[in-house]
Amino acid sequence: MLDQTNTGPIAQIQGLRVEFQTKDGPVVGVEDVSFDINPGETVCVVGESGSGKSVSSLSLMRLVEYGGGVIAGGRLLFDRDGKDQIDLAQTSGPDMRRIRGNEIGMIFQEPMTALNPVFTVGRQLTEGLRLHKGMSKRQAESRALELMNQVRIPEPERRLKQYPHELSGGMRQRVVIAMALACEPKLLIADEPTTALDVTIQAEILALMDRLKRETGTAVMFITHDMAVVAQMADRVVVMFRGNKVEEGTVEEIFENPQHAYTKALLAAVPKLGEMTGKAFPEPMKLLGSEDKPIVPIEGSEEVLLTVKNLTTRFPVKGGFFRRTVANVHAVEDLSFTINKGQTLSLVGESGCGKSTAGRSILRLVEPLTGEINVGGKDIMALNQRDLRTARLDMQMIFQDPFASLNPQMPLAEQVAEPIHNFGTLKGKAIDERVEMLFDRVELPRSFMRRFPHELSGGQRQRVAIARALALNPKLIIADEAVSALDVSVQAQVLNLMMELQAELDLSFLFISHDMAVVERVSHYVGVMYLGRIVEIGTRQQVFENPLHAYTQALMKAVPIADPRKRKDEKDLNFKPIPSPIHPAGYDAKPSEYVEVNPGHHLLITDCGY
Amino acid sequence: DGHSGERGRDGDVKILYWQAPSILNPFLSGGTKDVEAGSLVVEPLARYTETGEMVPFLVTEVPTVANGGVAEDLKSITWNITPGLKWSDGTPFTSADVKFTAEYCMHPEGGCAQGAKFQGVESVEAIDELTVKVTFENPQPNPYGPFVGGESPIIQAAQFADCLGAKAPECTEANFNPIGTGPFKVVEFRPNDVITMEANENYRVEGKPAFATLTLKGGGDAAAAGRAVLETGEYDYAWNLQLAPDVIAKMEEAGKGKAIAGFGPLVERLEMNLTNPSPDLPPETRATVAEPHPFLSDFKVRKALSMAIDRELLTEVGYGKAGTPTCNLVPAPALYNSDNTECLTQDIDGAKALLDEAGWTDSDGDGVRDKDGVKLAILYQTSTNAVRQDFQALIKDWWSQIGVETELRNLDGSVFFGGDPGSPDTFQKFYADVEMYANTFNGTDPQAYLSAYRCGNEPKPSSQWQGENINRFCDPAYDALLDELAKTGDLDKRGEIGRKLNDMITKDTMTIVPLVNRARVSAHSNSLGGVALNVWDSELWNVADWYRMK
Amino acid sequence: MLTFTFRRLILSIPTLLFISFIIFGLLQLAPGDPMAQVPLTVPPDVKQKMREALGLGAPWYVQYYKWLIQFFWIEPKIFIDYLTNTSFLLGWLPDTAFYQGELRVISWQTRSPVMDIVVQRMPQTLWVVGLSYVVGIVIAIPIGIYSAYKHYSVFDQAGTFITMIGFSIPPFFTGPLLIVIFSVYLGWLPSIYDTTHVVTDWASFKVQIFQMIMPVMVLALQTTAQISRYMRGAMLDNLNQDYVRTARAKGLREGVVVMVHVLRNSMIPVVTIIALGMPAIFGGAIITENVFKVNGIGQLLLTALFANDLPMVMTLTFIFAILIVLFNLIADVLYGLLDPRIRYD
Amino acid sequence: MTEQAIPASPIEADIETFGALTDKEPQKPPRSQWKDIWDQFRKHKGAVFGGGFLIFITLGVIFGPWLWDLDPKTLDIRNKNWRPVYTLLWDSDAKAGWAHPFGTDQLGRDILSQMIAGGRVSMAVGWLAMALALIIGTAIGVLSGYFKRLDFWLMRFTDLALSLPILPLTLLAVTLFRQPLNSSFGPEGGMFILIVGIIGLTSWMQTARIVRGDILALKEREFILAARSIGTTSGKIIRRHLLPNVISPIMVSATLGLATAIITESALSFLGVGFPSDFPTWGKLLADAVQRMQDYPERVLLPGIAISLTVLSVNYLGDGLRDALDPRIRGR
Ligand SMILES: Nc1ncnc2c1ncn2[C@@H]1O[C@H](COP(=O)(O)OP(=O)(O)OP(=O)(O)O)[C@@H](O)[C@H]1O
Ligand SMILES: Nc1ncnc2c1ncn2[C@@H]1O[C@H](COP(=O)(O)OP(=O)(O)OP(=O)(O)O)[C@@H](O)[C@H]1O
Ligand SMILES: [Mg+2]
Ligand SMILES: [Mg+2]
Repeated sequence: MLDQTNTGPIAQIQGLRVEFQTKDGPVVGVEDVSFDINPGETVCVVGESGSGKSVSSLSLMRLVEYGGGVIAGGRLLFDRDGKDQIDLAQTSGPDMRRIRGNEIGMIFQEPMTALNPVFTVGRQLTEGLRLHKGMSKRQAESRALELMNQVRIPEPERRLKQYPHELSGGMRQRVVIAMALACEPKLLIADEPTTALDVTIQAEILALMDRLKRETGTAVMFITHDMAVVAQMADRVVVMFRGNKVEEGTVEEIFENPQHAYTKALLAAVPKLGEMTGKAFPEPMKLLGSEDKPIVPIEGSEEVLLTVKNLTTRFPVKGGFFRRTVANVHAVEDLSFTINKGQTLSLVGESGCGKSTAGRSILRLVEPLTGEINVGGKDIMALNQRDLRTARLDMQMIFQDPFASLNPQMPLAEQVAEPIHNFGTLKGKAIDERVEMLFDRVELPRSFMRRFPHELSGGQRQRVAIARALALNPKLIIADEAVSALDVSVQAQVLNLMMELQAELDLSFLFISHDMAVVERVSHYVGVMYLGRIVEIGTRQQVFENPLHAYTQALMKAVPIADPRKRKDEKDLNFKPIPSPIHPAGYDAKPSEYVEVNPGHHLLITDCGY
Repeated sequence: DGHSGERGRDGDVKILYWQAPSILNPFLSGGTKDVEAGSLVVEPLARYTETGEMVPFLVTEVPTVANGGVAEDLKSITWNITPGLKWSDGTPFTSADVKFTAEYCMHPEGGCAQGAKFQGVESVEAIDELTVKVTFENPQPNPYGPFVGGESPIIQAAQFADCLGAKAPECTEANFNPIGTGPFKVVEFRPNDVITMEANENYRVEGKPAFATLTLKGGGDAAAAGRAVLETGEYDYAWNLQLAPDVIAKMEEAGKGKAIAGFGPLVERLEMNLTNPSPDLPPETRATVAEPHPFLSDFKVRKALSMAIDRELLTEVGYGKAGTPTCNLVPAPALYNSDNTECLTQDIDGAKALLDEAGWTDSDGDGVRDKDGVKLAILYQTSTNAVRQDFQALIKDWWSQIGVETELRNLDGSVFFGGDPGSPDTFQKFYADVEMYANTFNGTDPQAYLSAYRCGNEPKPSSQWQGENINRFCDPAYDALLDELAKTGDLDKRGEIGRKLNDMITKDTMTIVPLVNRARVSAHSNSLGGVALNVWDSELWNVADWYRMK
Repeated sequence: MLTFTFRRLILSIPTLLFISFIIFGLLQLAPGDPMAQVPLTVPPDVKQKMREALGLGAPWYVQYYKWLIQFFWIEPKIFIDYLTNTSFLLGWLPDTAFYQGELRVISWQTRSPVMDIVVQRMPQTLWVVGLSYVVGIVIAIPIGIYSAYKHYSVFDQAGTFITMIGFSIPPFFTGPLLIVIFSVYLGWLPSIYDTTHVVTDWASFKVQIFQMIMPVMVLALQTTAQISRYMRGAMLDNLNQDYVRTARAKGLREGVVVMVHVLRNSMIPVVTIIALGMPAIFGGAIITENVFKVNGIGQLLLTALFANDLPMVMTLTFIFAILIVLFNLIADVLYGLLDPRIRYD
Repeated sequence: MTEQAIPASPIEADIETFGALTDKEPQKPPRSQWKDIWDQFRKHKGAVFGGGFLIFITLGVIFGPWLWDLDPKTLDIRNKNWRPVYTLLWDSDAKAGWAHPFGTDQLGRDILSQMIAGGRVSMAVGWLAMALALIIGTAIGVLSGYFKRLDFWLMRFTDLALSLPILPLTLLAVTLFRQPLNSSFGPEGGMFILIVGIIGLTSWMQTARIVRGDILALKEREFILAARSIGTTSGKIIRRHLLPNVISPIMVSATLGLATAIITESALSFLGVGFPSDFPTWGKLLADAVQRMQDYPERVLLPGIAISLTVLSVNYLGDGLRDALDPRIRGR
């Protein structure tokens, strides 16, 4: 690995301090951070959201200035060609431009927005090459092709001519990586490159980066808040907390012998796949700071609350001159399951497999085509719009994105009280009391009631969303990726909260997620979805300890494990891209047939496209 | 100094009309702008000079009883065309063209705008190539209607032969480029925009016109037109500058040109409504003779309203040199101008006294006089126009001083003067108490003008609100006098009757309250010579005599 | 995209028919009389005859039907004849001679076909109003870009200030003001636009430029004020996007980042707004045309209105409606073309 | 490696780690939302200036007649064509004086009182027409953005409205409605309602388009779905969730709308279809004075400046309000 002649660190961050000028005076983004990056090494920077990870990396690129930040102190030494070290904090604009993209490459968090939507992939890829390497258009294009092959994008010639939106998220992220690697930088900064991606794609991207690092010998500064990813990638780890570095060490040291309390808390919050092996019922996590609470498994009951039978939801694709339905998106195809009172059924699967649609169909927020939905004896499919509204008293939903699911213009208390107002279940002061109670219940301080969503952190917002869902005392909550967007530590809190509430209020959850570790933590039953169908369903133990379907097995394999000694190899991963769920109008979808392998453990035997 | 010389020696002359001509055939549009633009090309047999005198144009002399051109019984007139006249296309001008013109305009489906000129014509005969005889149904003391003045020029029979009656509007080419005998011929006509003309090489007078080309541009507003002639000197002649006197005076200061005024019988007046325009009345009787006006039917009220007005001041504010205060409906020609000057001095106190005497007092102390529950509250309407609005403001002020309340209203001219029987806002419907506008008559004879105030000629529902007796005036004595006028051929006698009629409708009854005798104001650049502003005929009547001063 | 365009085109036909009906109805109901400009000296019975000669006696549905036939059937025939006969584009085709002398839409004022006048008026309107639109846009876009880039700077503040003033001052004030300054006091520019002027050489071109400066500037002021606001807004939206950071991370110069990456994205909404403003060009600018005597479509409409020339008003308004519907469609299509994320169908 | 400041005790760090769970700060007295808005608003200097000027001018036109009690319609022909007092600064012979600080017009009417009276009308027309246009535009925009079925027809209706000619429409409205309006509101009131109505009814289209676009985008946001899932009815979704979020484009439309309304009114007067002649408005004062611009520049400048400053201050006020009403910006 260390076959480089120069052994000094390639970049040294010394006492970095970054301030932002805001209307209310200066805000400190990074207080005091120092660490080195050696050639050919992967340094992972971890920490909760807002701890200054991005700001540090952007400072190294001198991009913070564009966001209104100022490097108020410290040195950013960068080693150019092994000869001279320069302080990036003092470098002039033109020099900085020569370094950016050329000697330091950067990968950004959001593959969906990091690419310019109106230029082709090829154009964006060749731009840096032509600028820094002085290549002609032709040369740059052939180099771009090479890069596309390097990041394993199928049909690279065609892709180069496509626009970003025509590519899937994983492919886009590969393009961003290719762009960062284009000029063969000596240092690659990756700011949460996989956070927005599916497990399977994440696994692929991580493996890809690992391979590229080995092949090209670039040093990598890898930013993430996911400890499992750290375990997979890092040589060394820097832990940040509130703008400061709190701990640094090799990956083994950090995982096996964390020193700082924060690191410990962080590690405790990470759900690890396989932790629940052998346990019949889900139980809250043991978190630092709440050790004194006893951990009680949640049993639930055997009484059936929700029955879904042969649920099918399709979205018509209109086209042609008369705007007739020319095709259908088969989002959910012949789905059947039940949920018991006080228990959790999880649906897992890759992005686009129809999980959200399934959840929404149950509430009839999208109209299912056929099927039966029965909640507590009420036939949901038979209701008219008015009765449906009343029926929703019993079923509530929590959405994935806590930023998007709250109205930015409304104070929180009002948003929590809104369902109560809607149904008039309570009147006058009773409403206020109920809202206060709900805030207490989700452990939010009452002073937050007057705040607006943007004044809260992601975890806090999700608590508000939970409080809103609880406002009507529902029997069933559909949690659609309710914790996916949250920091690990916050995620753990929210998960624990949900489980506590379940135990206390006898709630049933339909838990939708793509994170296997989380699912393992919370579920009584698990259904694995692929292309609109459940390919395997059973109790958590059955599915996790004895995955039978090929897809389930592949999924399990992709999950990164928060243990640096169990790294995955790219060779193990073998994913086919999901085929299109769009079928022409007359297409006849075959019904799903299952075998019951064990009592309650069903396996799809008909073709599901995998 | 450029007075004489060869044709076309002075290059280009530029004329600005702020209302753009839309057609050059005066028989299809009564609009002044169109008639005057047309007069550059087509000419009548005889026309009036700037003094109102009739001169022969295409004929050897003006026919009169004295020279035998007009029959003794006043029932026919014979015109002798000047020999050797040519149309601008080189073909000879004959009596057939004259006869055709009459046919064209008298065609019942043609919608001829000058139909009034041919009223009472029984036949038009071409006696020979150069002689035309017009025969009337009744004796005509004034037989100079057809073929006299800018409004009834002669058009070429050959060109318009297929354009008779309902086909008239389809002859776009002919209507835009009429062939004429005038000093200019059309090169390009852009409707409502600009006309380019060049000198007519077949024009009958040697060495005229002095200008080789003529541009007549239309559009904009009077102020801009005045500016272009008086201040920037871009144009040579600007038509009809309806502007406040101080504005014109200021423009003249620039020294590029001067404004000229010509007085005719155009009188700005107040019309008193003798019928009740109250909206509470049913539409069949509202503003008709069936319902007399609650207070304007009282002569003393009308008289008081007139007395309260300071006509000198109005003139000064609104027209300056371009107006003289008048008390007459027919202030010109001099023959018909009555010596009625009583109204020229404002007498507020007299007006008050008159109202007191008539029993109109402010009994409820609200500053407005009343009697028997009827308040002197007047709705005073006119068309939208800056000067008229100033007049309204001033008159409202004076009337308020004598205890009369006034509500002002101004209406868009196209609605106010448009005779749409469906609109409540036309001047004929007179759904107001007082109206203000200007009116005049064509030529020098006021007979038709004065005949408007005959009993029964008032606009009413049964006549689709058409009719010229706007005030709904009715006096059998007046009608009898009119009949006498129609039978009188002697000019002095006619003048006497005319003055009497004028007094009856103004001074004696105050049905019409004249304010200002308005002049036509136009402007020409200092370098343009030969301009003689004519209010009796087209302003461009003598364009052949215009020349460039050197 | 093609089906989308085609579909919308077909659907716009009933829309336009409906619009034409509404406009016709409104004009029928509106007061006013084509005889208003005939002097009061013309007696009422003569006026009545003139009115009848214009076909005013017929019931409204007959008038409407006649207009529909004339506008949708006869005028297109003439247009095709023109194309195959005289136009240099398709002149090589055999002369179609569809037009058999049927009655066309005739203006009451001029007694000539409305379309001929419209065609005659188009050049000056397009020259002046169109050029002012172009000038306005050309000025507005850099102002918008720079204001957004230097958000809250002195330039931005001053730009806001001046554009808002430009927006709030009516052209009937700026027009005469410019005339007084440049024509009366300085004598540099003509105050009256010569529509017959033909550009043949450099000198006549200069004359043309001189006579266009003032009307173009007066109109451009309004365009600039609006477009620069939109441009600024769009730029502000895009400057904070992630892809801008990506572009910077590639080491691109600021100029390239802003003028290529940000600008291209910001132009998408602005271009459609520009397209939506296009019909106004063809509609002319009533007050400005009047002030400078650029007798274009706007002035034509105004005179027609005041003369109650219904066929003319009806036709002009309806052409305007067609343009609005058409440019709405064009704006939608442009949006789809410029933004690769949007695909109709 | 440099030394990092490590929190004193692990326990403290733990508490901080899960700080979200407990109240960090002592309970602050409840903040009023309106106070927040006011605080944010105050920070925007332009907005404060704009608001201040607007209040000044509004109060001026409302209470002006008591302070300056000359009647704008009184003619004083002997004292016509006075210059504003400031001309005395350089021309001591000028016909000017404190009796008419802004001078008099060609009929001797006091210009200051005309400005005050004209301001009343212009401001009222501007505000009301703008409000009317906003209400219609927002309603149509929201309906067509929210209800897919209405979209097509409402947008075609917008096309129709866009292509209607304002001038004949005005004439038509004047004929049809003047009489009934006059009899119930008086001649000036009736005309006022007509003008406001016409300007409002012909200028809502831009707002409708913009609002529709924004609603279409907002509708896809998850909080709308969330609102539906908690049983919020369509009406409430529109009122509580959609409208507050389109405030910003509405504000922009409002700013431009006020300017357009004031100017359209003056253009109507200029073309002669507006208010009665003795009923001053800023636009009409300006239009009437254009003819005498060279001799009496103040007569165009004064109303011109009044219009511009009003529009400008509304613009700044709109900017400030938009910032203040948006809790995301307010929080910063
Ligand atoms: N443009 C900015 N203006 C003001 N404050 C900022 C700005 N950018 C970042 N900050 C502040 O700097 C601190 C560090 O932010 P940073 O983006 O580095 O967090 P992070 O660790 O990357 O979090 P995440 O995991 O959410 O990406 C935060 O408190 C944030 O509020
Ligand atoms: N409103 C819609 N119209 C058309 N197609 C839709 C619609 N909503 C979802 N789809 C399609 O249905 C399929 C399933 O979507 P769904 O959102 O249920 O997936 P998911 O499993 O929740 O994915 P993710 O993990 O990304 O949320 C996808 O192919 C999606 O493109
Ligand atoms: Mg970050
Ligand atoms: Mg989903």
